[in-house]
Amino acid sequence: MQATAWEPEGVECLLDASGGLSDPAAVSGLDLRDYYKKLVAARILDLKLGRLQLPMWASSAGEEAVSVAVGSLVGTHDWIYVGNRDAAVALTRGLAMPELIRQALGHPDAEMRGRNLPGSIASTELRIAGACEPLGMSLALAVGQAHGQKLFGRGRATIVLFGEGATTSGMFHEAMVLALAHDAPVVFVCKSQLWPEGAPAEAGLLGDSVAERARGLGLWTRRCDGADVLGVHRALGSALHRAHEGSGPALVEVIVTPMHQDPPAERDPIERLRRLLDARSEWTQPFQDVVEAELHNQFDKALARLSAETRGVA
Amino acid sequence: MQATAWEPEGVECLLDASGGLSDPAAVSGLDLRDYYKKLVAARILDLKLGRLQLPMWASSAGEEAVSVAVGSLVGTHDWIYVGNRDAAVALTRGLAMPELIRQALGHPDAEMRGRNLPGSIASTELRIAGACEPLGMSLALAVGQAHGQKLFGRGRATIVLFGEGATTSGMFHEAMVLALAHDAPVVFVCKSQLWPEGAPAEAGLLGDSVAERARGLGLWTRRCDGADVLGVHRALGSALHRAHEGSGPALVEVIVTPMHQDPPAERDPIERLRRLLDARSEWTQPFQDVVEAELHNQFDKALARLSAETRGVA
Amino acid sequence: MSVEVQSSQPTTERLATVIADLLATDDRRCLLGEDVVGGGMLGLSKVAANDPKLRGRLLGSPLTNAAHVAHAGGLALAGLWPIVVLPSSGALLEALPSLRELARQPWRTAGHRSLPVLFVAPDGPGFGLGGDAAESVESTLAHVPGLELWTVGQVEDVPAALHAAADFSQEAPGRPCSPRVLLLPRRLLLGSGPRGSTARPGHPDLPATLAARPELQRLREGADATLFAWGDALRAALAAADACAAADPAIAVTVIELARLAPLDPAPLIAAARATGKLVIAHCGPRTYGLGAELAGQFADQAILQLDAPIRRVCGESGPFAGHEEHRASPSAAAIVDAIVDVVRF
Amino acid sequence: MSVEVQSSQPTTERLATVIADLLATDDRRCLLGEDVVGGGMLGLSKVAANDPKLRGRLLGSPLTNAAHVAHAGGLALAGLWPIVVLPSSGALLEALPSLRELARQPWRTAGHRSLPVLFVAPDGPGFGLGGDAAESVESTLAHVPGLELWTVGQVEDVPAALHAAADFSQEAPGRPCSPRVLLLPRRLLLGSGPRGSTARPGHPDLPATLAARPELQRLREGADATLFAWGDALRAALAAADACAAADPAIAVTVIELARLAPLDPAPLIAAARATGKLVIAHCGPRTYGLGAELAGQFADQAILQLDAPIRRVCGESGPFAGHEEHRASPSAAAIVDAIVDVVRF
Ligand SMILES: Cc1ncc(C[n+]2csc(CCOP(=O)(O)OP(=O)(O)O)c2C)c(N)n1
Ligand SMILES: Cc1ncc(C[n+]2csc(CCOP(=O)(O)OP(=O)(O)O)c2C)c(N)n1
Ligand SMILES: [Mg+2]
Ligand SMILES: [Mg+2]
Repeated sequence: MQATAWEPEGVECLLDASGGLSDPAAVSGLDLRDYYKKLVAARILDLKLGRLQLPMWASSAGEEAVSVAVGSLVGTHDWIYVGNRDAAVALTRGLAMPELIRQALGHPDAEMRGRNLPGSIASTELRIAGACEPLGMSLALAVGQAHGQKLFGRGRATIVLFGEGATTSGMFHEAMVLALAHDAPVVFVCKSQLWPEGAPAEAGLLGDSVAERARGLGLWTRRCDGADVLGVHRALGSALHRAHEGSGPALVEVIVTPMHQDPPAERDPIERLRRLLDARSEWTQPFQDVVEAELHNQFDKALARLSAETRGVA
Repeated sequence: MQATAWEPEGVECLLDASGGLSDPAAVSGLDLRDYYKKLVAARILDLKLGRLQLPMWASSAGEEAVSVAVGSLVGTHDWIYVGNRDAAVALTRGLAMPELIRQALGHPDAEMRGRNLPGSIASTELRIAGACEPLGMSLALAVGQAHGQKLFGRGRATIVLFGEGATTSGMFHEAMVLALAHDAPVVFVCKSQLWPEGAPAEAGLLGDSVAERARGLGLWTRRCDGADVLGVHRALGSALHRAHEGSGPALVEVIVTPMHQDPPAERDPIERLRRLLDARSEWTQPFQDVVEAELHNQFDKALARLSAETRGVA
Repeated sequence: MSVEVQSSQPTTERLATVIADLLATDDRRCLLGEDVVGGGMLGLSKVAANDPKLRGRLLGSPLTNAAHVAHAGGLALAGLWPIVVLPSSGALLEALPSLRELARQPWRTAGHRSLPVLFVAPDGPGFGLGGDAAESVESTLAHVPGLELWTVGQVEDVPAALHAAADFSQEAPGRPCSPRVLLLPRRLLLGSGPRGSTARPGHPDLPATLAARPELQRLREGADATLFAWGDALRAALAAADACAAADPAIAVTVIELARLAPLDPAPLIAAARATGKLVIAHCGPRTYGLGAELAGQFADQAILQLDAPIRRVCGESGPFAGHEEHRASPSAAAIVDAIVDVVRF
Repeated sequence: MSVEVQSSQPTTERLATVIADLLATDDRRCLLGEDVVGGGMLGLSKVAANDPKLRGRLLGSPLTNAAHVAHAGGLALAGLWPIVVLPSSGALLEALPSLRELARQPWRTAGHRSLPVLFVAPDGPGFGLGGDAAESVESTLAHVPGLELWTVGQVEDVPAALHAAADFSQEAPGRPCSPRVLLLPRRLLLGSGPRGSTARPGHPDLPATLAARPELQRLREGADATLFAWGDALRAALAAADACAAADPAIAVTVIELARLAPLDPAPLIAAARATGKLVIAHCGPRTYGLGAELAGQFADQAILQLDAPIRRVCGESGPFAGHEEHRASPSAAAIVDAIVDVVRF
């Protein structure tokens, strides 16, 4: 298959464009059908939330490899600092749908009483911290959280999600510096949005890749392709493993392709894994329909109950 | 000659430890005896200022290669943003000694009415801007100044001096980002202080060299040894030349060796050039004595006159 | 065929015209901000972006926390008159160290360096997003030594306020400019004003220079009480004054709009306070440590002999607020009426 | 052989003992700051650095503009009680966005997350350096929603103030802590206090908990006038009150020290104001938009019936100041005396 302008550079490939797996041993412990279900759930959640016409809403379709890897890989005592397009992290980690919807709607009865930033889903029990207003602020909070975890000696870690736009901020630089100085068990996960025609300078992409810049500071880094769901899972798994082990901070850069830009089908992370499952005869259309319907039902029921409650109150 | 722990790594050498010149053509236009005089003047100025017992005073002995290169190389319309140990820049650029002393003393009759930060010498006419309180702030101002110069299309440039401690600040990162985004004719000059036993993490040295980190962002960079006065002159000259030509920003890192740490003699930038002159029979002790005496006299006279005036007023 | 049916135009469109005109009338001016080249987050550079002669002075910047403000200051030091359009007044708090540095430069250099730079930012409640985007930041910015802080309270005045704030023609050797902030209440940005009244040079509606924009305006005259207000609270203040005038018995209220919040010139405020001795101050944001306290403090010192009622401050509640609670960030007209009645009947 | 000749000890040494004791008494505490491992810029971690049991909780940091404050907040979110020693209160303005974020977290998370973190910073004039190092930042910090802001005005109280501010034992599920700032006037840091009065646990001089440090203290009693002051201005205020008491005829002045500036509890201040109706407020930093304005505003509203003189605010001049001008940043005792005489004779 010929590489298109959509293919990111400098990434290692585990699951290729046609669904071929270069190193099957790398995913030996992973139930791929189950993982696929989570990815589909993430996509449908995005679709359903998008239909709510929320203020400042932005679709995360195309970023599922990140949300699902984060939601699946973190340990119970790890913290995740999310942004505004990471609702699927909470879903994957197990946040109940009614609460997820309440938060998305900014409902006063939600856990955070509607005080989250638009699009940001948090949970104290699941150790998911919501987004902050100043650019890059959650990176520095996450470093402190991770440093604290290390001081308690618990072998726990903190993950923080952000976009390439934050990497021109001073906070990004200072957060990396502090993580290095204190050898904090923090994993920086940068979702770099790339356009085929190249991002404008203002978007925050300067010099070489974010991963390469972070490596220049002394960080352990990986750069991967967001369409390669298994590659993302592997890279994030390694970074988290290092952090849990006390080997210090890491940065994982994932090149994400927004689905609303109509990229070729193989840039869709879900489609790639589908091709692999299909080749192994583990995918059928009815399977797909059931997985999708399940999420649709869950969402619709929760929303209906919430509307009924709200009407009841009013 | 055997390299000691004091020798910085990753630098190109023009004037070696024994005063040997690897590429004489590189300094063909330079009057080395005159340049030596400026270096000695800078050292004596530091000595004299040190005797005034000023608050927050810090010696710049060992950093003369930077001050003299900056003061000699900038064009009339270039701006220099200095720090707190760059008095010799003003001296080299031609600030009158009485005004220099007034500013050092924080005298209300000085051009800036004693409002400079301690140790910082400024001059509107000579286009020297004084230091700022927040870490790294003058870097961002300098980028704006340079960007403005470029918008007027004048082929002018701005130099900003700072230390390795500022490179962990967000301002440093953001200033480089802005300089790159606007292709501003700014030359960042970082004086990196190295101790033989290695700087503490807190001092701001992380990962590899500052120059290498800046290169990772896409900047043109040079790393040089502050003991190698001619190497510093060459690197800064190239950076300024590029900026004047419209080729964009640059960063020159200079590894400076504080003289108060009693390094070996060849780490003294002045001694190195003396060895070269001596080998060429262009240095004699009487020459040295005259150069030193000249600065001593200038300083003492100016100080005496200022004291007389102040007494006269009081 | 075209008839003049559209008598009103969105504020953001009116501002886009002002910005293009400002750039056209002085080529020292340049425009900074996120996506200015693409028209800007609020569309304020749309007109300029379509003008090939102006496009070169639209300077899009990467996202930074603080350096973009210092960068603009550096441009001003180099002789330009930058106008920086910020997405939110919260960005000025985020960049506070830079803003403080710029405002300090004329002092630090004993007047040798001038900083003709203007920062324009949406402020206070209005967009329904809560948090930073519902905060009125003037009480923090008023403490920045050397900063000139302006705001505007009437939707029809917004273009003129921008036009005046971008004027640095008073700059002269020995008379350095201070950096200037113009806060635009978000609700006014969502509003609209008369279409004709744009900022074309020579247009009679517009002040040619800053000097032409008064630091305060008397918007209503009345001998029974004096009401001071600014920014987003002015609308409620005027509604309250009008309700009082229409009440039976009528209460005649003088309404004073403060346009320049810092530096503050207390003398005309004190004179207005003395005239009635019945004083109400209304502003957005929390009352405690709000800027209204300074007015009350001035009056309690300089107008004490004329004071024959408590000085009432009617303000927003203490924040922050969630999006659905934004109304709590500003005083209501009803609360202002109550305060007026209170002090008049005292 | 050793006799107790040394009755006084530099404030910084006394604080170094308090810090070591704070670290020793609760191992959730850790100390952050530049060079804390080497004893710290002001020597405040000298005692702790020499204690092998405590050294591991001294966390030296690289120089950052803002992230160090957020980092400390993250440590607090993880369950620690960080104490951050800053070189200057200006560092809190430099890191304002971080401080605002920390102070907002308990609100943002609807009380689910707690931030038991203390920032300690030298404030106001005293070191003779001018600029940031002569500025009193409380008028800016008081606007940070959710922040607890404390200061101290008497040199002998400084160790107790630190001890109390570092106490977060009131933290409980559903009762989150807010981040706290303790401003230490630079002149007090240069002073000294009684050597015996250190912070050894169980020492009777020290409050065991924050609850034991009152938000305000009545330091002098008098029926003729009420004088409110805090921080560095307190010394001048007490000197002025004593001068008035010694004058002929004597003027008896109640002196109230404000220890907690935010959140502000106006009720006891209003009661003290009503008691005499002759009011003077003294603080460092500029008068315009200073925190004293809020007090005056409260009194002009709630104590109007008892007010029978103008409310006078005696403050510093408007800055910034060069090093040699630092005295202009604080009110003099003489100016306070004049104001007292003025209002009493009014
Ligand atoms: C200084 C500043 N400017 C603008 C914003 C508004 N803003 C918030 S997120 C964001 C986009 C940042 O891009 P990126 O980090 O890539 O985030 P993503 O694309 O994932 O949303 C912007 C412009 C801000 N928070 N701070
Ligand atoms: C956030 C912050 N912390 C501390 C300071 C005080 N400070 C000013 S310069 C400086 C040293 C910075 O090191 P470097 O940049 O290497 O400067 P140099 O060694 O050349 O003085 C420090 C600690 C400051 N200005 N800002
Ligand atoms: Mg992005
Ligand atoms: Mg240094």
